[in-house]
Amino acid sequence: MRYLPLTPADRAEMLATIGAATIDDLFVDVPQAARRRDLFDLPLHAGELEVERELSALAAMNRPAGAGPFFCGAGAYSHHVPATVDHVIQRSEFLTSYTPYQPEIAQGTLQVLFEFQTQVAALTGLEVANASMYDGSTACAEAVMMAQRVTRRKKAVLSGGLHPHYAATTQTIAHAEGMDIVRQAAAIDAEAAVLDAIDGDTACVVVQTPNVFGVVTDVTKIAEAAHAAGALLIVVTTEAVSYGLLKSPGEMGADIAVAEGQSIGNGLNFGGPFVGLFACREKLVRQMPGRLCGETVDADGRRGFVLTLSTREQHIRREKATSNICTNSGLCALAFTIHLSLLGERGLRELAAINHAKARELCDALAAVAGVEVLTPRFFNEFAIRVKGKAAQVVESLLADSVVAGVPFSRLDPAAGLDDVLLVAATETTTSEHIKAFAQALAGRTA
Amino acid sequence: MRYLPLTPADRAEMLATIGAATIDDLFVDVPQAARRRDLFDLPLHAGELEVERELSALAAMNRPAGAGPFFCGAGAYSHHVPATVDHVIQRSEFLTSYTPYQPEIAQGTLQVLFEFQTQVAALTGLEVANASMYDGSTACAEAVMMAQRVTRRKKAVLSGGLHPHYAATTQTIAHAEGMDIVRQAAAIDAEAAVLDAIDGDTACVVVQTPNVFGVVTDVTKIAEAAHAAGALLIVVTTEAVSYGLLKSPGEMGADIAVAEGQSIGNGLNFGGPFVGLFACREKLVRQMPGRLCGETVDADGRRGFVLTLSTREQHIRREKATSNICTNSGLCALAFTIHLSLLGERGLRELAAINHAKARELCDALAAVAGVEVLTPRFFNEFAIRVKGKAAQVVESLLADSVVAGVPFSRLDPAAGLDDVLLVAATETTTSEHIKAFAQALAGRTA
Amino acid sequence: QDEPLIFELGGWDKTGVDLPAADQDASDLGDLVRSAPIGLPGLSEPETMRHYVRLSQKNHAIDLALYPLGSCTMKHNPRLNEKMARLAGFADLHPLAPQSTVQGALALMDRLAHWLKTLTGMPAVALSPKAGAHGELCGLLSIRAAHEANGQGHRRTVLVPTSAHGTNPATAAFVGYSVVEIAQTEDGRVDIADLAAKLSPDVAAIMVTNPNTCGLFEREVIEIGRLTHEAGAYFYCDGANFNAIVGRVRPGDLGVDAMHINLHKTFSTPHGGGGPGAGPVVLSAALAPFAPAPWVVAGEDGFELVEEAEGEAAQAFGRMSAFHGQMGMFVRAYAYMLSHGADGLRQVAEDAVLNANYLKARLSSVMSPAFPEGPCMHEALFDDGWLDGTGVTTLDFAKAMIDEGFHPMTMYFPLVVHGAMLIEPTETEPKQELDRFCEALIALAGAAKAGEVDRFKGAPYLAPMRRLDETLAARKPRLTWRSDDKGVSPAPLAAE
Amino acid sequence: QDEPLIFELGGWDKTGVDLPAADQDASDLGDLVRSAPIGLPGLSEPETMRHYVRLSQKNHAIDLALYPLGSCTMKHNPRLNEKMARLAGFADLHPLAPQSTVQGALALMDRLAHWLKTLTGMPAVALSPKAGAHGELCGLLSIRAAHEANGQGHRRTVLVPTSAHGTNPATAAFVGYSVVEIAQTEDGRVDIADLAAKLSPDVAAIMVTNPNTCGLFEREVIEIGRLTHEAGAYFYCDGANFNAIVGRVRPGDLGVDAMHINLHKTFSTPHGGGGPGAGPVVLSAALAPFAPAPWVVAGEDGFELVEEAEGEAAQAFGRMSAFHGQMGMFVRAYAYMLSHGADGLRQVAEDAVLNANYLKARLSSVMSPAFPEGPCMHEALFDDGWLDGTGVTTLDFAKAMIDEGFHPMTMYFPLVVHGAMLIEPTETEPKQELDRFCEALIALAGAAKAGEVDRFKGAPYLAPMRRLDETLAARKPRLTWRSDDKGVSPAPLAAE
Repeated sequence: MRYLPLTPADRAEMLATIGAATIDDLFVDVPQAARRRDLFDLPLHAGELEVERELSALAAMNRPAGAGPFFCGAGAYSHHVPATVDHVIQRSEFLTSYTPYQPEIAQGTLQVLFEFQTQVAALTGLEVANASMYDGSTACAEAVMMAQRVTRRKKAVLSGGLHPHYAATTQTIAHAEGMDIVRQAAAIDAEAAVLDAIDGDTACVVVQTPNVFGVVTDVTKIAEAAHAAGALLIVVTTEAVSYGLLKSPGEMGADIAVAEGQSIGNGLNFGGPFVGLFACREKLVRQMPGRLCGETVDADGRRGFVLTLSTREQHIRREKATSNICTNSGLCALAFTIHLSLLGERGLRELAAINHAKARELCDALAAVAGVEVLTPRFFNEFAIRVKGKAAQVVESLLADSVVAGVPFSRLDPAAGLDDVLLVAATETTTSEHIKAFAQALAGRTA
Repeated sequence: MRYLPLTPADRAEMLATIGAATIDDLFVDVPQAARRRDLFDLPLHAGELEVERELSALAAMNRPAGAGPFFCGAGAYSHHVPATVDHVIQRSEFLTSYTPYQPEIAQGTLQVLFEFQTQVAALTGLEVANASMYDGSTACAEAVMMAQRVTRRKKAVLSGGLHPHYAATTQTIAHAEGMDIVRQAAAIDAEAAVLDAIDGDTACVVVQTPNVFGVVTDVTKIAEAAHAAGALLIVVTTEAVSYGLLKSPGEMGADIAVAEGQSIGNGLNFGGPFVGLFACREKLVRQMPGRLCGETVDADGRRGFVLTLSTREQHIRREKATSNICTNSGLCALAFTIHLSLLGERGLRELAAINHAKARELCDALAAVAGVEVLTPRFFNEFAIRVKGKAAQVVESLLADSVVAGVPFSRLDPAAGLDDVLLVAATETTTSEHIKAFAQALAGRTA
Repeated sequence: QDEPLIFELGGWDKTGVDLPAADQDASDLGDLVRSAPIGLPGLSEPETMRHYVRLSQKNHAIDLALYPLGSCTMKHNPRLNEKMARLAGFADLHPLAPQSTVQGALALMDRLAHWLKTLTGMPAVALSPKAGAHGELCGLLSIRAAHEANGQGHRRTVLVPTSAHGTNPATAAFVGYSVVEIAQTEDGRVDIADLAAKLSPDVAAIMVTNPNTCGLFEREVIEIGRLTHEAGAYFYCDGANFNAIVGRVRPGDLGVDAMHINLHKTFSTPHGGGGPGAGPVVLSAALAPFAPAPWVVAGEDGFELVEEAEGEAAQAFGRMSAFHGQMGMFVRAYAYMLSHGADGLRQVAEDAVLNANYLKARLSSVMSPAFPEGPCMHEALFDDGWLDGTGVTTLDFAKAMIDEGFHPMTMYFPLVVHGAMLIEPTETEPKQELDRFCEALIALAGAAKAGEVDRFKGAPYLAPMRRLDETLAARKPRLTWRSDDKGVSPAPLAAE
Repeated sequence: QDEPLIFELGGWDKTGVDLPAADQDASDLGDLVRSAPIGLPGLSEPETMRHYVRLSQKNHAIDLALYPLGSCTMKHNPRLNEKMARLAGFADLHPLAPQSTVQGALALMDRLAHWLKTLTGMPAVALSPKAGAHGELCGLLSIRAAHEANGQGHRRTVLVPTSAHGTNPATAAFVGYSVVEIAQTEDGRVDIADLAAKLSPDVAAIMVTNPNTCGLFEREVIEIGRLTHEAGAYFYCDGANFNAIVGRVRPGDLGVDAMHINLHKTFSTPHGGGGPGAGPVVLSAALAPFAPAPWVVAGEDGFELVEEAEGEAAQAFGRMSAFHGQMGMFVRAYAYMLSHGADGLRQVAEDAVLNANYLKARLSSVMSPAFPEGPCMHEALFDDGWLDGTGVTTLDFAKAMIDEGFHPMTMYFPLVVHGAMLIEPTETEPKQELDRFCEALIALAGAAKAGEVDRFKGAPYLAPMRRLDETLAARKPRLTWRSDDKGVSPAPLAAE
């Protein structure tokens, strides 16, 4: 087997050194009843060519986002990632290294994490950021639990504009920890309702901008209300490219900002791996979940980086840890950081402007289709439309025209009663031809 | 522009340091008449996404060998290359380094070349090998010219079994140097005719095995005849995998062996880049063309490797060099060496056995088709068949069945009068389904 | 050589991408638009490449030498798997694309699930957890949901051996359970008597790692399961060490109710400097109804991804994350499984255990094994008894290993062994590399015993950096670059 | 750390691939089958990966730091180009596949040809040459074919300046021409008077590099062309330095008849430790009919690859190699061209020249420029006059640069300048890197002048190896590993 270097001669020699007669002697502690003598009922080993053929055949049964007009967003976005990013993350030294527990031989990973933290802090307008979470949704859940630790209160108010899967994830995980989750009803302009729910028991309010319907909101007033009640404001963003155009959460008064970072540096990957961004005010840092990289010096006084504040973490603190996270999204964070280093401020702003412009072009085209109503007043690169009939059926029927029209809101929240709402997104990968094809197909169906 | 790091501010500052007012001041030596002030009539710069789209569209207009039943060989073979090979050759340190002129910081490349030379010598059964040539055909031409230097004779006899493009390349290049090239007529079993052409003026005879029709020949007798006449025997191989099964050129008395190394580690690439193998008897080494890597020690006595015997080469020897070669196929040689390190003796023998077995399976299937005559008596993984009508038309018509049937001999040598001869090859990538599809399609056409 | 941070390279006005110009006038976003500069430097592509390639060379990696981190299973990461995960049909798939356009992806998830269930002998698997700890969370949430459904919601305690991974108690606490430790026997296993004593009606679950973190197989595992079930609790198994038994032992045959599988350990998806991982959880029949959404079901017209718990499946406890799990890791793990097959995976366990026992045998001449009697499984555990009186600590010894070109083993874990050194070679190490490692360690041990203390206290000398001051980092945390660090400040973008 | 050779790793019976078993009984090959062992070691995949990754780290590379080899144009190699060249539609195409199945490949060749012709102002291009020297051969063969067709077959001399690349005289000799050198003026250019004197009726061609290898533009190039044509000879231009003028100057406007273009220099296809390159040759109207087969023509039904010279094209002089050229390099170069566009390519030349002049200006304070007057083009040439009396040679100085983390410049070339040091930064170097380089060189120069001879004579100290004994290597060449090298001998394969 090509991955196993030991030869039969090696094995014999090693058993002799150990003083064992057969390999079975090394498994003596396994109860007899549990020893499987036969091979499992699975295929035998296969060569690289055969494996490649099987997986290529499976891959060929899927339609990639880049194959044609494609308008799905709702928390995952089809962006172009420069070839440099994927090249660098595949370098052995990044790909096949572990969590940097030995900083003297892990400065590559550590310095990248320090750059990542700084970039995330800059994007969110907050002082500190951690070294990544699994994804945006779990980062959201962690933020809510962090608010409980900070405020010692149990109630969390989730806006109806929060991505339903984020709300469900938060509910699942934070509820487990004993929190009281108030999830507001889904609505295009849900943010107004949040104010009414804030009271003296509230640990945090969670608001998303752009929200799941694409609405961009100035959350300054919500921040003020939360702070007045002694609660924290958590701002969620599912499209990190929007940071290039919109006011940052920090600027609007957020205490914690979490986001899905996939859009920068990472592919769609059918939903994972992604990379969660997590930033907060500096005074809250010791209640943060996840890994942190900090600056220090070595024995010669040279600047270097280490994992730090690990007394918050499970491997030191065990049941008193701020989170149970161990493995995170290091390589995805690296991809994020490389892509953002390439973009820089100028590139990110340009990219955001293009995304916004494409979405406006798409909006104009769809608004012109009879029977379509644009629901989102102010958007970045995604908005909601009302279609005739069920959005899910519209999406299915447009596949015949090779158009993947977007995400029916009912798929995210079947109980919301918004079956005629379709979420559509555009990015820099959207062409005018794609937009025309969509509008035509939709008009054809409506007609 | 993403590849150009200088900012306008950098440029201004640098011009000031230089003492130039504008960039044009640095181009003052260009005659006025030749200064182009306007941009050339070509598109302006494009982003990565746009370039990727244009090239992907071009690529999509081609049918890759791996897309279905495919039987072309004739000097280029569709083999499976392990993913490890392509991963390693893309490492910055190999990909973006130059010819190893500074051995202290090029031991990676140099040790690989030393391994490559040793592998090539082992495969060909000769004592020394160089660090690669452009491809098999130019290696063949270089070998013929080397024979002239060694023997101080001008006549080279090229067997009619030599790949016509190799013969043409040799004729073009060696004729330029004033050699007298005797190219024998193409024939399935052409090797016998070679003996008659050897005389006291002969510098070398060039024989290919397996030859262009796939015939495997024991060239021992030709070697004896050549040596008796004071000539050298050059043995050409276009399918390097055959070394895993067949007697080596050295074993059969060759003085120089050249081969196309593409089959090991390298893709088809529409014909280039490929990698030429070149080996010879040790006593001839100082007349060898191309780069050589040799073992030595450093100032601390540690073993290391350097380019050596460079007094043969153009950058030292100028018009008296053994060859004009400078750039060669370093990265392709690296790919060859990695793939062969993975294969090892065991893997290469297995791979060769599979290739041979697939070709026998193909042969049996085609021989059973009415109207098909198998012409090649003893073959490795490729053989010639006679079809009804023109082979070129057969190939065209079978495309409708998604079968790429092979290479019509007329494409290689239109004047040979072998228009009904089709060369077909099988490799480990050929499946029984491919073979059945071919036989059925051929039978369907013949019927 | 020091590598500057990107923030120190002066690229406040640069970019390494070329994008078409966008019309910005038609936007109605008004004052929702950011005004202040973000403070992000940009680099041209050549500068970016060089910066990160230079940084990479400061890392140790599996591809460079042995990386024997106990409990981490740092094995070879095949590049075939990387290539497969990058096929557009997997890498460029949107998680919410219409299901008819992602049938190959759903089929792959179904096949992966089949392999995981077969290898573990368990009837169900939840694929969505994104890492081991996330899988533990999923497992405990399933257990809690089952208890609640069965009127046992009052059970609030989880028993955890003292040798457990930190994630075990952390996860249990996260789910709101109180954690009670189980004692360990002299021979490094769960103390059955203590377990039996603590298995009260308040216990929701036990969390046991098997093979355990001492590298030993829990001989009494079947009894542990029996006692647990008898007490009405569930048996959660931490699957971090599944590599030792894959293909030879099925956790389902040991009485396990839930176990996460670190695809980034046993099934070789690369650890990437800290992730991403993937932690699917296999579940017993008792727990199977309490898996989280979403899951894949095979229907007549192909596969369906069930994203909302409805009808029969309404016992699902919720959702672990926004989408369906770490598809990129699934592809890699499945490619790894197909490559090995039933025969290769069994060989994996055998060679992993053989390699560990070989190291244990060779190193026992100079170091003190924590549990000298009997074989270890896939990792060999030493204590620091052999360093007594040398003035050299486990940490010092580990840092000196860096100078020999190796990554240190896991140190000071498990906590039950003083100055623990936990060495896991994995099955992808050749004997030559193990010998080279043993010889280096034997020589180092000799140096320690010969009193060459400086060689250890000052180590590493030959790494990209000398020993780093972790205390300083924690005392006054500097977690982001600030413009006053080096007197550099971001300038606003110049007009183009 | 020393890395063993694969032959020393003991893998005589191993393999790192898994292949299905093949039936060997039915073969009729008899004694054509190899009997003796080949002597090839095999390694498992993890061992292979580690061996070559370790080796790679012993290399300097563009991606690590400046690589200022004069006349080599070591610029950034964009990874987009690597990605494009690996599209199955290019990488997995057989050169003899039916032409209807490779129309995209032929279209790409046609578009590449269009760009090359437009950028050079020449009407024709032969794409098949595989490297610069192969392109020179192609160019001279075209010239010879043209002379023969015009009854000028008696012309047997080629004029080459003393500063030429070694490939120029080597190629001319290869084609059977005798080489006569042209003198150089004090200011580093072709001596027109000497050229005029030597332009006899026996001269077939001149071979001039422009910008020349002193980094200078041949001011009198138009006169050189005029004189050459007047004498009935052709003007071959070595295009190695095209990077200095691309987008600003067309060789066709300078009177050039043939010029090879190193795609691996100007158009950034990676040099790969020694190749592969690609050396298409542009041709003037006079030489266009004498291009080698094959070539692409656009027809009504798509593109046709003409592989045999027939009919009108029968003046083609033959074939340069088995197939159609370096397609893999064509894809990369075309991607590079599209990325830059007309504007970017012009900027390439400007920034390349700016960077070189900046280095020249900064380094002139401590080193002696060979031609101090006027600007240089894309490379700056120094002689070793400034080292007089220091006891440090050009070679010593170069080796000391290695200790500073840089690759040395080209040394002792061109031959016309004593102890030459030819520095070519390329346009992809940022100013910061140039400054770092200048500061290192200025400090080194100071050390040399301060008499710190050991620092140079013993250099490099910090590289993976100390200075290597090239004389020993050449005196008793050891070109392959032999089993007696280390007392290791290949064993025959064991039965499985």
